[in-house]
Amino acid sequence: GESALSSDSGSSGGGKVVRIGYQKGSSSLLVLKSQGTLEKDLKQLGYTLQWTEFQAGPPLLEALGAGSIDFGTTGAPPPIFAQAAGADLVYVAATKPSPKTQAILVPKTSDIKSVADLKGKKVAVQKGSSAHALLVQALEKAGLKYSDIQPVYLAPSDAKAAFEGGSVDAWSIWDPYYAMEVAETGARVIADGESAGLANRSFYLASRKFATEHKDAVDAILKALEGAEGWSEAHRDEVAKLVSSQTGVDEAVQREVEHRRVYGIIPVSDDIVREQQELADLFYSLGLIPKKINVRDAVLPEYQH
Amino acid sequence: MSTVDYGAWIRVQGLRKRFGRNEVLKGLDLEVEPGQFVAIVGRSGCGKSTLLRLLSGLEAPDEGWIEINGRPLSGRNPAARVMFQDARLLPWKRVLDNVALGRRDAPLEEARAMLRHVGLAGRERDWPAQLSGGQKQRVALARALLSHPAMLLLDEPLGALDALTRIEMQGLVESLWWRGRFTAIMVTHDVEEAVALADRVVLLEHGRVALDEWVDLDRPRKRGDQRFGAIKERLLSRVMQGGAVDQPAGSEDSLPVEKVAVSLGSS
Amino acid sequence: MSTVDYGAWIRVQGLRKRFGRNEVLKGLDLEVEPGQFVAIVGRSGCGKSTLLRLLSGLEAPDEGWIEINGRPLSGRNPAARVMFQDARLLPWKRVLDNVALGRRDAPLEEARAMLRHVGLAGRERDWPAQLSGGQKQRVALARALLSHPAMLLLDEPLGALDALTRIEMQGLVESLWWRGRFTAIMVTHDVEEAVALADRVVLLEHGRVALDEWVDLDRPRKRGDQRFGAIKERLLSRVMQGGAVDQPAGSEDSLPVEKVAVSLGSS
Amino acid sequence: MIRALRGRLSAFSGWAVPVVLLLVWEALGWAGVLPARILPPPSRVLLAAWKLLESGQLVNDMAVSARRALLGFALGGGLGFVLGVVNGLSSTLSRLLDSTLQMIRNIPHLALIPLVILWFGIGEQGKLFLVAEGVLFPVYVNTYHGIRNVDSGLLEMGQVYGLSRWEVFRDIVLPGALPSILVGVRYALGVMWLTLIVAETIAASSGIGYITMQAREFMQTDVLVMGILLYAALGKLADTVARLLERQMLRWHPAYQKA
Amino acid sequence: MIRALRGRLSAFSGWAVPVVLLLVWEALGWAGVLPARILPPPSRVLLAAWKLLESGQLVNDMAVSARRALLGFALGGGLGFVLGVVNGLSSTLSRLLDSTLQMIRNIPHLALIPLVILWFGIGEQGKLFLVAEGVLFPVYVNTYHGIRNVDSGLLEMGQVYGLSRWEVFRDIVLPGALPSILVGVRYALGVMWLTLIVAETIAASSGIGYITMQAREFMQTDVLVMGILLYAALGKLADTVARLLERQMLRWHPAYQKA
Ligand SMILES: Nc1ncnc2c1ncn2[C@@H]1O[C@H](COP(=O)(O)OP(=O)(O)OP(=O)(O)O)[C@@H](O)[C@H]1O
Ligand SMILES: Nc1ncnc2c1ncn2[C@@H]1O[C@H](COP(=O)(O)OP(=O)(O)OP(=O)(O)O)[C@@H](O)[C@H]1O
Ligand SMILES: [Mg+2]
Ligand SMILES: [Mg+2]
Repeated sequence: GESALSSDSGSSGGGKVVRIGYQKGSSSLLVLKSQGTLEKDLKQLGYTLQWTEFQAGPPLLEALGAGSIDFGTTGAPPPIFAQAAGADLVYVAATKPSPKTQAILVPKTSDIKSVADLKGKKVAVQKGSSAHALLVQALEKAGLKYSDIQPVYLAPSDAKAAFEGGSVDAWSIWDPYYAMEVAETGARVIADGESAGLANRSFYLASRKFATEHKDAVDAILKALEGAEGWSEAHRDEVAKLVSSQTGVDEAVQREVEHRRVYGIIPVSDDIVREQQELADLFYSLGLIPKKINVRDAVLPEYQH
Repeated sequence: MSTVDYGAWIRVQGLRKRFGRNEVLKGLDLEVEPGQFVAIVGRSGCGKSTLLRLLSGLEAPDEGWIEINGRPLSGRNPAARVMFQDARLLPWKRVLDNVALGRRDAPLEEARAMLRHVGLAGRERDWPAQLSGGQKQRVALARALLSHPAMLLLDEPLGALDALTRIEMQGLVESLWWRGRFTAIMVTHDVEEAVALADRVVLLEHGRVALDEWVDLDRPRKRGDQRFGAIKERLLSRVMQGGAVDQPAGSEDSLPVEKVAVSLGSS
Repeated sequence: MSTVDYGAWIRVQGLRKRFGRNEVLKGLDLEVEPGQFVAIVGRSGCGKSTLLRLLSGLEAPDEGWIEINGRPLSGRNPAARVMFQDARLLPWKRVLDNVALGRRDAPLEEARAMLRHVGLAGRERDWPAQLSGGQKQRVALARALLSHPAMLLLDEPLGALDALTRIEMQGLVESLWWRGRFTAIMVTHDVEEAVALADRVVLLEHGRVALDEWVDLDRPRKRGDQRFGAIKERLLSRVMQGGAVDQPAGSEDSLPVEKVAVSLGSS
Repeated sequence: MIRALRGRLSAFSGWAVPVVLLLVWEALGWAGVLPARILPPPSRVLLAAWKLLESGQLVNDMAVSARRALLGFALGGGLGFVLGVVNGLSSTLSRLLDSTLQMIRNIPHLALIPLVILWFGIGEQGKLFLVAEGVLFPVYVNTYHGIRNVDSGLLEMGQVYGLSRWEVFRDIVLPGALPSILVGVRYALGVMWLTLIVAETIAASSGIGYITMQAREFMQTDVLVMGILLYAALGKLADTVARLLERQMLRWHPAYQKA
Repeated sequence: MIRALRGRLSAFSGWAVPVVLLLVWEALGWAGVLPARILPPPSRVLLAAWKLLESGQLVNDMAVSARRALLGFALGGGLGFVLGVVNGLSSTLSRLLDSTLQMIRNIPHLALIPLVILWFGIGEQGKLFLVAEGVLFPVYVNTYHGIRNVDSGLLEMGQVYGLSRWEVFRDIVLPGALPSILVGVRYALGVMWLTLIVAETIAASSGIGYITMQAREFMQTDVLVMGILLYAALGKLADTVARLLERQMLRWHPAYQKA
C-alpha cells in the first residue's frame, strides 16, 4: 500500500472493506448495485461494500491507482494508459465484445457515403478512446492512412455540439452517444466496430494487491457480475430503464443500446491479452503512450481461467 | 483661455440648504458686482464652504436661486474656479503638473513662474506627499491663481501659512486680482486679511448675511493706517460678539474644567 | 489612564534630518522642562512638523539624539500624543468614537463632555465626512485633549477656526494644560496665540532654534495688557524679518505682476 | 409619484437585462434559430428543473453543494484573509510568501485532481480543499492590496494614540481595507460555486457541479442549461449578499450609500 | 557589507519557499515516501521537460498557448476595463449591467464549452473567447471598485477646474483607480493561463493546457507535474510583470516604493 495518506484498504484486518468504483454507463455494476445482492455475498466473506461513482474511466483508474478504490470497470483503453503510467493494477475479467456499440457517424445530409470518403475531412473523436481505435482501424480497412483525415479531438459532449454545428464532418463515437445522435438527428452510420473488425470490450480491474490478497472477494464479485449479466441479457428493457433513470438518457435510446450489446463475463484469455496488446501497440504508434507496455504483466494467471 | 477681461456678476436670492435636519443656509441673499473682491467671515460651521460649493454648482440649493451673469445657475458653474479648504492636490502628479492642471493650454513656463511666486521654485518635480502643509496650500493657491477664471472662490486660502508668507501671498492674490479683475470671493478667519484685501466683508450668521461692510479704502492699503485699523476693530468686535452656530464651549459642563479667563481685544 | 501628574522632560541635541538633498533640521538643540508649554513658530516649510514627528518617534533622526525623561528615544514615544496638521479622523467611526479613540478605558461620558467643550454637542453620531473643516479640526483637538498624555504635540491645532471659536479653544487648551500639567509643544502661525498660551516661544529658522523667548506673564493673560502687547510686537517683528526657507515671492519674476505694496504692522 | 415609480423601476433594473435575454432566447428557440437540442429554450429548461425539484433531487444536490461551498469558503476565505493580513502587515513575510502563493494559485484545479486524490482520497476533504484553494486567492489578493493601501496617516495617528497592535488592526487597518476585502469576498463567493464543477468530478454522486457535469456527459442539454442558469442565479445571489455586506459594513463610505 | 548581503538575500527570498519545497519534495521522492507514480520527484519531471524541449514540442506548445493567452487577455482585459470604467462612472449603467455580468461570470467554463463550440466552432475563436471571458471579470471587478473609490474630493476639484470629461478620466479617475486595477490585472494574468486548461480541451492539438490535460488523461504523471510546475512558473512570471507594472505606474504611491 503506497498510499499511506488515503483510507486503508480491505487488507487491514478487522472490518474488511471492498470499495468498488462504477460509472453510470456500466450497467452490470449498476444492476448489481440496485439488486443489492453483492452486499450479502461479501458480508458472508467478512467484507463490507462501498460504492463510489465516477464520471469516466480515467478518473476511476486514477482513484484505483491512488488506492482510493479496489475494484472497478472501464473500457479497453484506460487500463493501457494506467499501465503505461506504472499503476499497479491487474485485469481480472473481460466482457464479451460488443462491436456494434460504436460507429462512425456522418450527418443525415452528408455527401460522405463510406469511410473512404473521409479523406481530407474533419473527424471528431475522443483521443485515446476505443472510438479512436475504431477510427484508425476503419481507415486502415478502407485503405486510408490516419494522416489522410483531420482528426479533431473532442470529448463526447463537445463533439456533439461540433458535429451538429457543422464544425466537423464525421464523428467516431460509442454508445449511448451513438444511439442518441442517430435517434435525434438521423445521423448515418458509415462504419461500426463490426465492419471495422474491432472487438470493443470492457474490463474489470482491481489493484494488484487487492487481487492477490483478496481473491475470495474478487471471485465473489465476478460471480455476482456473471449473474447480473445473465439477468441483464434476459431483461434488456429493464436494464435500459434502470440506466436511463440514472443517466437521463432517453429510455428508448437506451433500449436500443442494450439490445445491440453483448452480455457475458469471461476470463482474460490469451486471445484477449493479445487483442489488448494490439490496442496498446496502436496507441504507442499514435504517440499516446510514451513507451511500449506488456499487457501480460498486468494479468494474474489465477484470473485467466 | 486668456485672462478674463471682466469678472462674473453674481446674484443669490433666498438660498436655502439643508443637510438632514440641519438647515445651514436659511434664505441667503447676496449680490456681487463683476470684479468685486468679497471676503466672507463667520463662525466655524456657519455655512461658508457650503455657500462656495453652491456658487460653484457642486451642490444644488434646496430653495432659492443663483444667477451668474444674469443667467440662472443649474449644474456646474463653468466660470468658477475653487480653491478648496483642503488642498486637493493630485498625489500622482508632480507639483508643477498640479499647478498647470487648470491651464492645460498655457505654456508650462507660466506654471513655473506661478510656483516661484508662491515661493516654491525648485520644488517642481516633487510629489505632493513630499510637501509640508503650508507648501501644499501654496501649490493649491498657485493652481487657483493660474486658472484665470471669471470668478475665483477661495476657501481659507492662507490658513496654514505663517504670518510673513501669508502677507506675501496676500500681496500676490491682490496684485493678480487687480490685474485680472475677476470676481473674487474669499472665505477667511483673519479679519485683518479681509480688510486688507476685500472691497466688502460679509459676515455669515444663522444662515444669513448678518453684516455687509464695504471697505472704502484706497489700494494699496496700509495696515498701519488709522482708518484701516478702525474698520478692522469694528468688524472684529462685531465678529467677536458672535452668534453661536454650534453649542458654545460653556463652563456649565460636567467636566470640571478650571476655566481660565480669556479676555480679548487688541492693543 | 488617569491624568498625568507631571509632564515629560525633553532634551534634544544636535538633531539633523534630511529628506533627499534637503536638510531640514541642521543640528537643533532644545530642552523643555516637564509641564512647560512651548510654542513653535517659523516659516512654512522650516521643519516644525518634522520636529514634532521626530519627538513623537514617527521619524528617526539622521543625526543627534532625543531624550525623554532622561531616556534616549528610539522607536515610538509612548508618552506623546500628537494632534496632526491634518485632522486624521477615522472616516468609519462616528465623531464620538473618534474622540474616544485615545481613551478606550475612559467612560464615553468624558468624550461626550469634551465634544461639548469644543462646541460640537449634538454631533456625536455624525460621520466625519459630514463635518466642516473647522469642526473636523475641533474633533481632532478633542481627541488630543482627552488622551491626557505626558507630552502633547499640537501641530497648528486652531488654524482652521474663526477668531471667536479660536479664542474659546485657546481657553480650553490652556485650562486643560493648567490642570493636567503635561508638557505641551504647539506649532502655531499666530504670534498672539503663542504669547497668550506659551511659557516660551521658539522660532525655528534655517533648521535651528533662532530665538527662544520666555514669556514671563502671569496667567490668566490679558491680551489688552501692555506687556503682552510688547512681547507680541517684539516677536512679530523678529518673525517678520524672516529668514527665507523657500524662495521668496520676489518681484523680479518673469510674470509681470503689478506689485501692490503691502505694509505691515499693527495699530 | 413618478419618483416612487422610478425607485421601483430602478430596484428592478438589475433584472432587466437578464429577463430580456431570457425572452429573446425563448423567442429564438421557438423560431427555430437556436437548435433546442443544444440550447433548449428557457421553458424546456424550467420543465427539467421542475422535474428535478419534484423528485427532491435538486434540493438535495443544492444542499450538498451548499455545504461544500460554504465550508470551503469558510476555510479558504479565512486562510486567505489571514494570509492577506499577515503579508499586508509584514513586508518580510510578504517577500517570503507572496510569490509562493501566486505560484500555487496558478495551478489549474483540473491538473491538481490526481494530487488531491493522493492527499485526501476521494472523500469530502478533497472537494473542500479545492473549493478552499479556489476561494483563498481572491480573498488573499484583495485583503493584501487593501491593507497595503490603508492611509498611512491614519496608521501613524493610531500609533501615537497608543493603540495596541490589535486595536490598530481592528480600528484602522481592517475598516480601511474593508472595501477592498469585500471586493475579494464578492469575487470569492462566485469562485466558491465555480470550483464545485471541478471538485464534484471527484467521485461525487450529488451536488450541482455533479449534475451539471453529468448532464454534460449524457447530453441532457436541458439539465445542463438548467445547471448553467443555476450557477448564474447563485452568482446573482452571491452578488446580492456581497452588496448587502458592503452597504452594511461601509455605511460611513459615501460611494457605497447611493442607489 | 552585511547590508549588501541582506539586499541580495532579500532579492532571492521570494524564491526561498519554492526552492525549499522542491528540495523537500525531491528528498521525499528518493526516500520513497511519495510514490513516484503519482508524484514523481522534480528530477524526473525535469527529465520529462527536457525530452519535450528537445523534441521542440514544449517550445511550440508554449508559443501556441502564449498567443492564445495574450490575445485573450487583450480582448477580455480590454473589455473588462471598459465595462469597469463605464459602470464605475455611470450608476444607471451599473444598475443595468453589473448584475448581469456577475451572473455571467458565475457560469463554469466547462459547462459552457458546448455552447462555445456551437457559437464559435472548434477553431481558435472559441478558445480566445474562454480566455477573454475568464480574464474579463477580475479586471472588471477591480476596475469598477477602483473607480467607485476614487476620492470624490479630487473629482470635484477636476470639475471646478474645467477639465473635460476625458481629462477628468485621464488625470484623476484612472490614476486614482490604478492601484486597484493593477490588482485585477495581476489576478487576470493568472486566470489567463488557468483558462487555457479548459479552453484547450476544444479540439486542440497543442498548448500547455492541452499537454497537461492529455497527460492527465493518459496518466503521464511526470508530464502532468511538469505542466503544474509550468503553470506555477507562469504564475510567478505574471506576478513579476504585475509587480513591475505597479512599481512603474505607482511611483507616486508610498506603499509601492518600498522593498
Ligand atoms: N516625506 C518627505 N519627503 C521629502 N521632503 C519632505 C518630507 N516631509 C517634509 N519634507 C520637507 O521638509 C521641509 C519641512 O517640512 P515640515 O512639514 O516640517 O514643514 P513645516 O515647518 O511643518 O511647514 P508648514 O508650516 O508649511 O506645515 C519641507 O521643505 C518639506 O518639503
Ligand atoms: N455633506 C454634509 N452632510 C451633512 N452635514 C454637512 C455636510 N456638509 C456640511 N455639513 C454641515 O453644514 C454646516 C456648514 O458646513 P460648512 O462646511 O459650510 O461650514 P464652514 O462655514 O465652512 O465652517 P468651517 O469654517 O469650519 O470650514 C456644518 O454644520 C456641517 O456640519
Ligand atoms: Mg469651511
Ligand atoms: Mg507643518
